[in-house]
Amino acid sequence: NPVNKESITEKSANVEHRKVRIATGGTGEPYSLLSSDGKDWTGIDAEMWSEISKRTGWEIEFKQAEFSSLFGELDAGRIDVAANCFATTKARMEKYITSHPYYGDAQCVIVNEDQSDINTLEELKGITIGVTQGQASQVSVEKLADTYQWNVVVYETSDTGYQDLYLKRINAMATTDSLVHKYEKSQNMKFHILDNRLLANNVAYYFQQNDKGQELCNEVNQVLDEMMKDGTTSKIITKWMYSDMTKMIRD
Amino acid sequence: MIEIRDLRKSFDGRTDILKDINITIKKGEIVAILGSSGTGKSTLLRCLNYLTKPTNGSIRIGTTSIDAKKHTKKDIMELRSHSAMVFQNYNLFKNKTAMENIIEALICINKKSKKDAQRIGLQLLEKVGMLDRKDFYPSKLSGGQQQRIGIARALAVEPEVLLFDEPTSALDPELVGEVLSTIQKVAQEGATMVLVTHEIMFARKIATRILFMAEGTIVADGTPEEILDFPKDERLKRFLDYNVN
Amino acid sequence: MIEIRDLRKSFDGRTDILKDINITIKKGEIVAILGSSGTGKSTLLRCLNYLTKPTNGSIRIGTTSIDAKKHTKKDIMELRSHSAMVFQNYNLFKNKTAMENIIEALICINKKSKKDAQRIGLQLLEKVGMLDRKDFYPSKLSGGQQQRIGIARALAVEPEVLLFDEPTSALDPELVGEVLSTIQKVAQEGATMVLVTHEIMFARKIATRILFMAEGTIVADGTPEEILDFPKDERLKRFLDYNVN
Amino acid sequence: MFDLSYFFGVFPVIASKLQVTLSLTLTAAIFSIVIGVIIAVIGYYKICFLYPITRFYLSILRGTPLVAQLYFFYYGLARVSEIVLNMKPLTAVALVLSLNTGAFMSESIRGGLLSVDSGQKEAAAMLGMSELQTIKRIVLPQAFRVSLPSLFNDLINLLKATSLAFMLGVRDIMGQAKSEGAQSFRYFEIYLAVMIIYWILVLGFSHFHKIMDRKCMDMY
Amino acid sequence: MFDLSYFFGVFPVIASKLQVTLSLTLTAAIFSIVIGVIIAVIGYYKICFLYPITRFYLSILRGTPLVAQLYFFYYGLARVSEIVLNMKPLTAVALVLSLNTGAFMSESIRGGLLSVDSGQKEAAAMLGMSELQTIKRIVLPQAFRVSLPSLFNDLINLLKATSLAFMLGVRDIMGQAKSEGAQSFRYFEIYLAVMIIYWILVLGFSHFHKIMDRKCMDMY
Ligand SMILES: Nc1ncnc2c1ncn2[C@@H]1O[C@H](COP(=O)(O)OP(=O)(O)OP(=O)(O)O)[C@@H](O)[C@H]1O
Ligand SMILES: Nc1ncnc2c1ncn2[C@@H]1O[C@H](COP(=O)(O)OP(=O)(O)OP(=O)(O)O)[C@@H](O)[C@H]1O
Ligand SMILES: [Mg+2]
Ligand SMILES: [Mg+2]
Repeated sequence: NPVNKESITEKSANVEHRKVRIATGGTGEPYSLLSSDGKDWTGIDAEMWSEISKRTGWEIEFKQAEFSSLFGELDAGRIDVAANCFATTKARMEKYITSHPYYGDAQCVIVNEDQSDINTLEELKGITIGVTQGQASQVSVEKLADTYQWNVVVYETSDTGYQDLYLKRINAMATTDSLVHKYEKSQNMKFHILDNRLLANNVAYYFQQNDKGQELCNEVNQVLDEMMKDGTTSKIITKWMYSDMTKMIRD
Repeated sequence: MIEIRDLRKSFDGRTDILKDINITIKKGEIVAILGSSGTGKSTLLRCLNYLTKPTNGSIRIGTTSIDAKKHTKKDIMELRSHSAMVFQNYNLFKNKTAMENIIEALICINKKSKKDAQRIGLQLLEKVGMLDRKDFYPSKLSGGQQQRIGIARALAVEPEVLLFDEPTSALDPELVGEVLSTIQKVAQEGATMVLVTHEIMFARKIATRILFMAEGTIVADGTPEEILDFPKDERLKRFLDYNVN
Repeated sequence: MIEIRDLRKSFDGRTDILKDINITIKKGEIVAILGSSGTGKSTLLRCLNYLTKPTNGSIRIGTTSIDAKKHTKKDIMELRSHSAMVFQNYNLFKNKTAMENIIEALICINKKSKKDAQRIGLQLLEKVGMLDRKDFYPSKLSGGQQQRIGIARALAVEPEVLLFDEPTSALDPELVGEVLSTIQKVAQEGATMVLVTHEIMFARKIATRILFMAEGTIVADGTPEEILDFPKDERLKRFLDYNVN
Repeated sequence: MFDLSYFFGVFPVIASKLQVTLSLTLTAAIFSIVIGVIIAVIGYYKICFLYPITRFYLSILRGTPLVAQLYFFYYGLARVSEIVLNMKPLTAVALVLSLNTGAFMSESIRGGLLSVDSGQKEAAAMLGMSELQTIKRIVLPQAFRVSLPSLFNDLINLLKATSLAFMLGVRDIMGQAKSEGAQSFRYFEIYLAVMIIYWILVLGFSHFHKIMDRKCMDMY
Repeated sequence: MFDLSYFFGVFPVIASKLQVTLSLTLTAAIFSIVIGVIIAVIGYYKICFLYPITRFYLSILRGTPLVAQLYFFYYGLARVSEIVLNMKPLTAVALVLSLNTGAFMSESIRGGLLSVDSGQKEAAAMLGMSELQTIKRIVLPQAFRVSLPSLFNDLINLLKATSLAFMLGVRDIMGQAKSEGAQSFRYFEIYLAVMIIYWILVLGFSHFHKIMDRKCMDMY
């Protein structure tokens, strides 16, 4: 059930009053979705933060921003946390403080249905493969591009990549399982997912690179560790991703 | 050469600027149109080549006849091919030099080579005393200089009919004399001419026939002597009385 | 009233259009400037209110004196406040009707109320015989009508000095007569006037003094009789010979 | 392929953000026309020390992408200015859009100013009118007619640019469409809805344009 | 906060896509000025049956968002047309940008055409010049001077619009910037780099503009 602005406020009214401001892209389940009036928040991050708020008594204030602005908001200090199931990369971790990972996102490679006999990356040598900017798979694919002589096309949004794959303008697309499932369902298309997986990436929250950020991060880490230990995180992730991806967290 | 039948023009649909004009002009005639300001002289001249579209009536120049009620674009183009005009306010092409203004039509309509056109251009510039200003843009010419380029531009295409709207308004007597002789020379070569002017002396010297207009109609028509020396119409008499001489 | 000292003007920095002009004009004088086309008459007139900036020399009108080499924008504004001008090509405001053209300065400079301004506007429209065209835009007026609005616009501000650049070029004799009497009436009220014209008869009737220009200098200066009846300068003689009369 | 029922479902959802788009457009349009006129006049007369400043302003505002401008304004300036820090996103977008569109409009207007012949300016000067009076009463009204088509170009670009608000989390028509698209991937239906809505808006503008055009034409 | 070394590292990475942006801009600019002139002339003379067609074209191309146009063209038409299906993304972007910018330019040019006084057109007609000759030899050259500022507005908008190519997976300057930003989240450094690159490009355009301006001015 969705997190609702009013309900959170009500709950926290009688507890220690502390407000945590979160920005999220909010553009899609399973990760994070904001309703069109901006009042309801659903998806993994919504449930994670609903749980964190329950355990800490913090008041949660969420707002939407586009990808680039999200981090601008953080830089400007208008928000405290950036939450959108963001993968952790070296470059990102240099600029921001990241929480402990709450799950590991595995990426997959898909091809058109009529090529369902393909199952390894070896078989895709020398082809054109698409990825979406900002997704963890972009890094993985660009790293592997030399090995497999891939021609990598980076898309601004996933949709145009899927469209091009469907129209056979490209041969494969690196993406995530949940996205493929969702796309297939909504568009009545069928893709074939290779058995061979790309690497997993940890997923975490981002905080400002300063003392305040560090302090909040430490507190959040404590709660995350708790949630991980008692299986709450695992339950939330499994609900949305159809498999327990907390197991895929890498060191 | 020119035949105007039942010509009527109204801009606003209510008041007629031109009313039932009927004129026949023979080849080689030099017709001067006199009349006070705002009586429709320019409008009449502009109707002759359909720059102003008449409300009613028909116009024939040479072999082309055209009716206000039914005509095609091609008819208008053909009508215009018989004549050339000098505008009251010159209307030079601002993006062309004096020389280019004159040879524009030669190159673009008469398909003359640039060299031929320029040869003719130079002759005309010489005739109107503007050789030294040949590469000036209109904005850098004096009023009289612009008017002379306007005259040269019309002469360049050697049309059967020449329409002049106050061709000497910005010219001093010396130049008026020169324009006069140029026009007379062209007339001797057989061109027909219609001139609007308010310089009565100029009209007397140049015209073989004078029309006097008042309030959109032609109230007097005759030789210069008939019109200027023995005027019959009251309005014409008053008009001539005011003559500064 | 007007004093011009060592005035020189060159557009391109090489050839001088005006050369060392020195004139003094007394209050109430009506000075006509004659000369053939392109000799710099308009340029001289335009220099008088700095629409064309002289290259050299100084100009005084009334109490304002101004030097080509050093002056401020304010000086120019002040100089212009003494005079009004009628342009050779009218230069009416295209986005204003005849009436609005006339009262523009009254409202915007003289800070008259709209009602007062319109009262004056109507008087002037009457004077130039244009009452029935008061709400026409310039593009819908005939050449002579535009010229009359130009004259009315200049008269409206009742300046000390009036500059006319061929004010009658588009007018028929009847109207020339009326403009003449209007100008004489204004002169009697004490205004000083400088007129450029190529109508010698008009100059003779109106002027108290005539200047003859040739090639950028003033080659003759005197009363109408001295200049027109007993010309001494060779160029002046030739100029007058060509007079159509 | 094309899901009609989805289309009819999503249309009102997207259209519900009309108000955001329209109010942003109109607010910014008013400010930018004012900015545009002022800068154009300064550029026309090359007013001494103001001129280089406006040239610089123009070169930056026209020369850099709108996204980057908004980013630097809203997130960069926020670090040094309390006012920006506490500014509503809608205000920030309206402000940046006004400054940006103003720069474009100033050039459109300058083009029109060039079209007024110098004879009329001389006539105004000879009557003793100041440059400001001349421009206001004589030049601008005539320039306006010539600038009108370009100004409507700018207005349409502004209308489209309001989608920038989504960057700061304010959902306009386009932002709503993007959110819906990210959710359902039904971009054909969504873009069609968006196209129809914008198209109707622009038709409205064009109608307004035509009326103004006709008014201007009367004079000529 | 601002990481200088990252900035200097990312600058050449982004600038490396200059060629994509520039070639797209120049190709589309040439086509769109041609389209613009043709449509403007048709609109000016209201040529019988062509006029309503161009008006419809204008209303669609100016009235709907560029993204949607490109999407429908490249993904919608691809399902029915082999040609579109096999079209290179760069070609598709160039085509849609040309059609779109052409629509805007046509209005900018139409404004300029309005500024040429009818007296000159009458003079041309009286000499027997056809409407096409008149427009080509007399009206357009003069209109051009007045349209120039607006046309450069359109050109700058085109330059920025080339970033649309990223939608189809072609990385121009902006696409490269976005994709770098998504990796590092260092948007300040990245946007600054982008701003500088665009700014230099626009300065180049402006210089070209100034030269043309001066040439046109000589006449007046
Ligand atoms: N486009 C127009 N719309 C309305 N009225 C017009 C238009 N053009 C001219 N007129 C009117 O038609 C009348 C005749 O104008 P025209 O230019 O033919 O006069 P004209 O005899 O040439 O006068 P002038 O000697 O002053 O040049 C004028 O009263 C003028 O106001
Ligand atoms: N802006 C300019 N640039 C260059 N030369 C110019 C410019 N304006 C005028 N001239 C030249 O200056 C000379 C004088 O022009 P002016 O207009 O003063 O002549 P004018 O005596 O009034 O002639 P007209 O009787 O024909 O009106 C002309 O030869 C003209 O070519
Ligand atoms: Mg006339
Ligand atoms: Mg003159």
